[in-house]
Amino acid sequence: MTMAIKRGVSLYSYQNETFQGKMDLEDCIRTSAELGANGIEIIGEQTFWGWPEVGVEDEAIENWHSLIQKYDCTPVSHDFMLDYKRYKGRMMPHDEQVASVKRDIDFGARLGMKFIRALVSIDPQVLVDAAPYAEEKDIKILVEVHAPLHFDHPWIVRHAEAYEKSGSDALGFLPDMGMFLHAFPPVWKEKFLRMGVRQDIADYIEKAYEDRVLSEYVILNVREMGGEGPAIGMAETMRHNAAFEPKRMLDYMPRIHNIHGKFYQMNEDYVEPSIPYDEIVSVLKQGGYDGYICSEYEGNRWVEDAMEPDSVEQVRRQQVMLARLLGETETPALKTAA
Amino acid sequence: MTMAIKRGVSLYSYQNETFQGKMDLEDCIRTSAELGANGIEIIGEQTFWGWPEVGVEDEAIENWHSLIQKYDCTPVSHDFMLDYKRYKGRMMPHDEQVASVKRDIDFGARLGMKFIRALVSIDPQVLVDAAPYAEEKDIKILVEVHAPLHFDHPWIVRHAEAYEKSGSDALGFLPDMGMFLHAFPPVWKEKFLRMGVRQDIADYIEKAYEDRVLSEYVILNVREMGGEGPAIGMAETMRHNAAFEPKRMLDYMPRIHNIHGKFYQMNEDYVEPSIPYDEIVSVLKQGGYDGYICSEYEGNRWVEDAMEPDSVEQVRRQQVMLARLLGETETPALKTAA
Amino acid sequence: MMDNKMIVEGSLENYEDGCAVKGVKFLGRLPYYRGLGLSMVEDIQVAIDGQQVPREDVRFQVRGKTYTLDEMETVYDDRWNFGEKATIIALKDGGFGEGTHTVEFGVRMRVSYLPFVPTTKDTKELALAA
Amino acid sequence: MMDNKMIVEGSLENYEDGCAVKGVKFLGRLPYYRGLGLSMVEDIQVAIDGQQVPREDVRFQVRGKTYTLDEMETVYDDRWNFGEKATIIALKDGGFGEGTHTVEFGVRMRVSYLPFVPTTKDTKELALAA
Ligand SMILES: [Mn+2]
Ligand SMILES: [Mn+2]
Repeated sequence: MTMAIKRGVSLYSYQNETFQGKMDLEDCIRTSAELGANGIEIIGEQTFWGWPEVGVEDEAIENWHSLIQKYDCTPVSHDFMLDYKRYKGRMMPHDEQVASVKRDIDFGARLGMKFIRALVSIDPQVLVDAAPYAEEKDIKILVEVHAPLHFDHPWIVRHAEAYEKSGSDALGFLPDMGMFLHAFPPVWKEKFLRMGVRQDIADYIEKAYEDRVLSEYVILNVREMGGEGPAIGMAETMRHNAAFEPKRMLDYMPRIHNIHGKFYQMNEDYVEPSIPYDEIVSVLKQGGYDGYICSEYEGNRWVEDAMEPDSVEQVRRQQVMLARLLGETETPALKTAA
Repeated sequence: MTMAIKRGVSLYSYQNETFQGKMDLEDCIRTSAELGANGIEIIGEQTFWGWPEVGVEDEAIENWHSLIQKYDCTPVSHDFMLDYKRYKGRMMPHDEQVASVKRDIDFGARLGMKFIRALVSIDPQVLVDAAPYAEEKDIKILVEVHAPLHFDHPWIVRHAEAYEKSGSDALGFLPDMGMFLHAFPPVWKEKFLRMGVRQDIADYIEKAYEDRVLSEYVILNVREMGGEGPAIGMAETMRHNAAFEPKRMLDYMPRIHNIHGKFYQMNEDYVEPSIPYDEIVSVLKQGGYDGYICSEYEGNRWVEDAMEPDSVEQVRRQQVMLARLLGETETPALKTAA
Repeated sequence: MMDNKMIVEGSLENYEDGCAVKGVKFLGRLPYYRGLGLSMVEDIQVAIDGQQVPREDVRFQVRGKTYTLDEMETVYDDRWNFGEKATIIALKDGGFGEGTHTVEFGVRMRVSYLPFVPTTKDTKELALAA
Repeated sequence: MMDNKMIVEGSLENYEDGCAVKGVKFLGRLPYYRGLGLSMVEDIQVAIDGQQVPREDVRFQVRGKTYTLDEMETVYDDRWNFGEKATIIALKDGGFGEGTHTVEFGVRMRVSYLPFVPTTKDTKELALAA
């Protein structure tokens, strides 16, 4: 069976380094390619200065294509934002939102992308109205299903119903694996401890998460334990994250075309302690998924107050894990010194 | 096909009248029986004074059985509470919780019930440990799946896993139809308006609910509209209610043995404007459900500040709707003047 | 729920010890769809004509038994039943005077399955039964 | 995120108009994983040695263009790019004096998809470049 599921990286994963100018676009693409992760996903407004308000020169686009070719990579997705709160105090009108999506379709096409990623809070009708244009440009618009939302949340069901009704194949989903958070991430707990949360409270929240206790109970109990400020904040993360089941992707598989391999930390044993990637990959295989899983490292914000994050090493570890789960024979490795 | 699904009433529905002594136990049973709703469910601590702290005399139990017989009814469920916060400042120990559940199993058995209903916040291990005793007494313990929880919530999944692992058939689920709240209940909106919520804010929340907008966005938008106090309270109802899908019951049907026909209002056209009972009944039929649907009127708390609730008329209307949806030929009616 | 049915109309009387007026009493019901063990009735707040009655001057009486609020905290063998009219006593030497009084009555309940500890209140103008 | 990388080390200088010191300036980055259109940068808060600089005395400068905070509210054709070092100017006739200063720098962003409007802050001790 040809290896259907392919590996990729969202350059979002290197944000700590690119933010500080420690890595440029070529470093990002080369590093990913060396790891055998040839699918390249970007946050358009991160990787290309000027987009969308100022615009992007052709020169920058040509540089992108030359790097893609040089490292034999494949453009996968332009993750766009659609700031419908651009105007203070009033919502961006519907038609203007649709026009904005069309500009991002054009930008995705200029970059050779297959997909553009819409954020989940977008009104489904905006995407339905932009779908014919996407079809013209041979691009699919994928709504990112991201915690606290999940495939059985009414908002996502509403999107799914709108897509079926539209009859367009240019509308789909991009699930973010952070939706399947099966344990309280250790890097989260450690940061909250550094922020002054009492050890017994932090231990209680971690255990309550493991026991799947409803967030509202945890918040009350933390208050009764004398928790304030960051302790309440730590408990409130449970309003925005939960251990939903990977197999719920199966009902939606025909419209799932890309996967965000969200992770907060990869330990030395190549395990993400809070997200069940073994279960995730087996569900994707079972569903016949044949797209990319793009690493999406988001641990930097949880450790940067205490240490300089090493995004490349974290991505390397996840790619080693993914290769193993996908049954690849070779172990991803960096050619040059990290 | 014999009519598998049967109609019943939780006497919880008459709480406005029984609280004020306007109806006694016989009135409740007779009214339900006249409507053809012969399944009788109770909140043990509502219907029987003394339970559990003081205890209940045999005489009260005999009166119950004589009324059940007199009106040809069937005891369905004793909904118990298990106050694990009985001791101020410390949690009731695990073994004591198990012992407490056993006492409620005995009470359910004394009343001839098939089921006892556990509240969803109970630790699943408590129920697993009580299951053998329940089997001895030929009683099933049913956890009520109640908004904001739903069949894909990790807490419910954890219960389901514990039941499968226990191998006991005495553990199951009792879904409350309030979980499938597909529109913002008009009686809720009217009460919040009476509490001083601005009309434009109340209209926005009702529309946002219809659009399935995530609660956190609605709460922010209401604040930005200048909403305070009751307006924030109205928006926060969306943290505890959502329009989950009735068909998600199908995966759990083998362990579903009773249904709470929760409703907030029945209009004159015999429709509950916020809960899709047509969809619900068709899913139950599809799943081969053959238990009771027990009316659970909870609208009194939403109208009692403005008018005296008429629980009997509300229950009558729901029973007419249920009979119609179940394909019964006769229309439920009260023999005596309401 | 049942907020406006907590205070029983027309139930305000002087509370006498022998023939000395030691306060007032009225009938009150628990605003909840079931009864509750007394250890979980965390507080009963009474104010007469806007004057908050100190916690130690409030008494709760059912079926011939009288409790202080602190005593109730560890009562595990009695309960305030569904719809049961308990006698709520507000002690004050000499009572609160004749005529009509504004009675504020609040109950805070520790309900295990609720992610908050609610206090429900009722306020009524009650004429002191002669 | 990027809280501790908002203020660029060693970037504090006097802000001069001709040869008169009119305040201080330093380089600041937007604490966000993408750039943001200027109309959505709701506030830039600067305090020097604990002294809050009034909103109307703060300037934002990128690629040769200088904006007041109020002007930014309706700028739809420019943005603060990802990792871009903007020049943040705090006006004060005569400046803030020599030596090392405590610089507090906060940015409030209106991010469409967030159910709150975050303010992220960084505080650093910066020596005034001679
Ligand atoms: Mn993502
Ligand atoms: Mn129920």
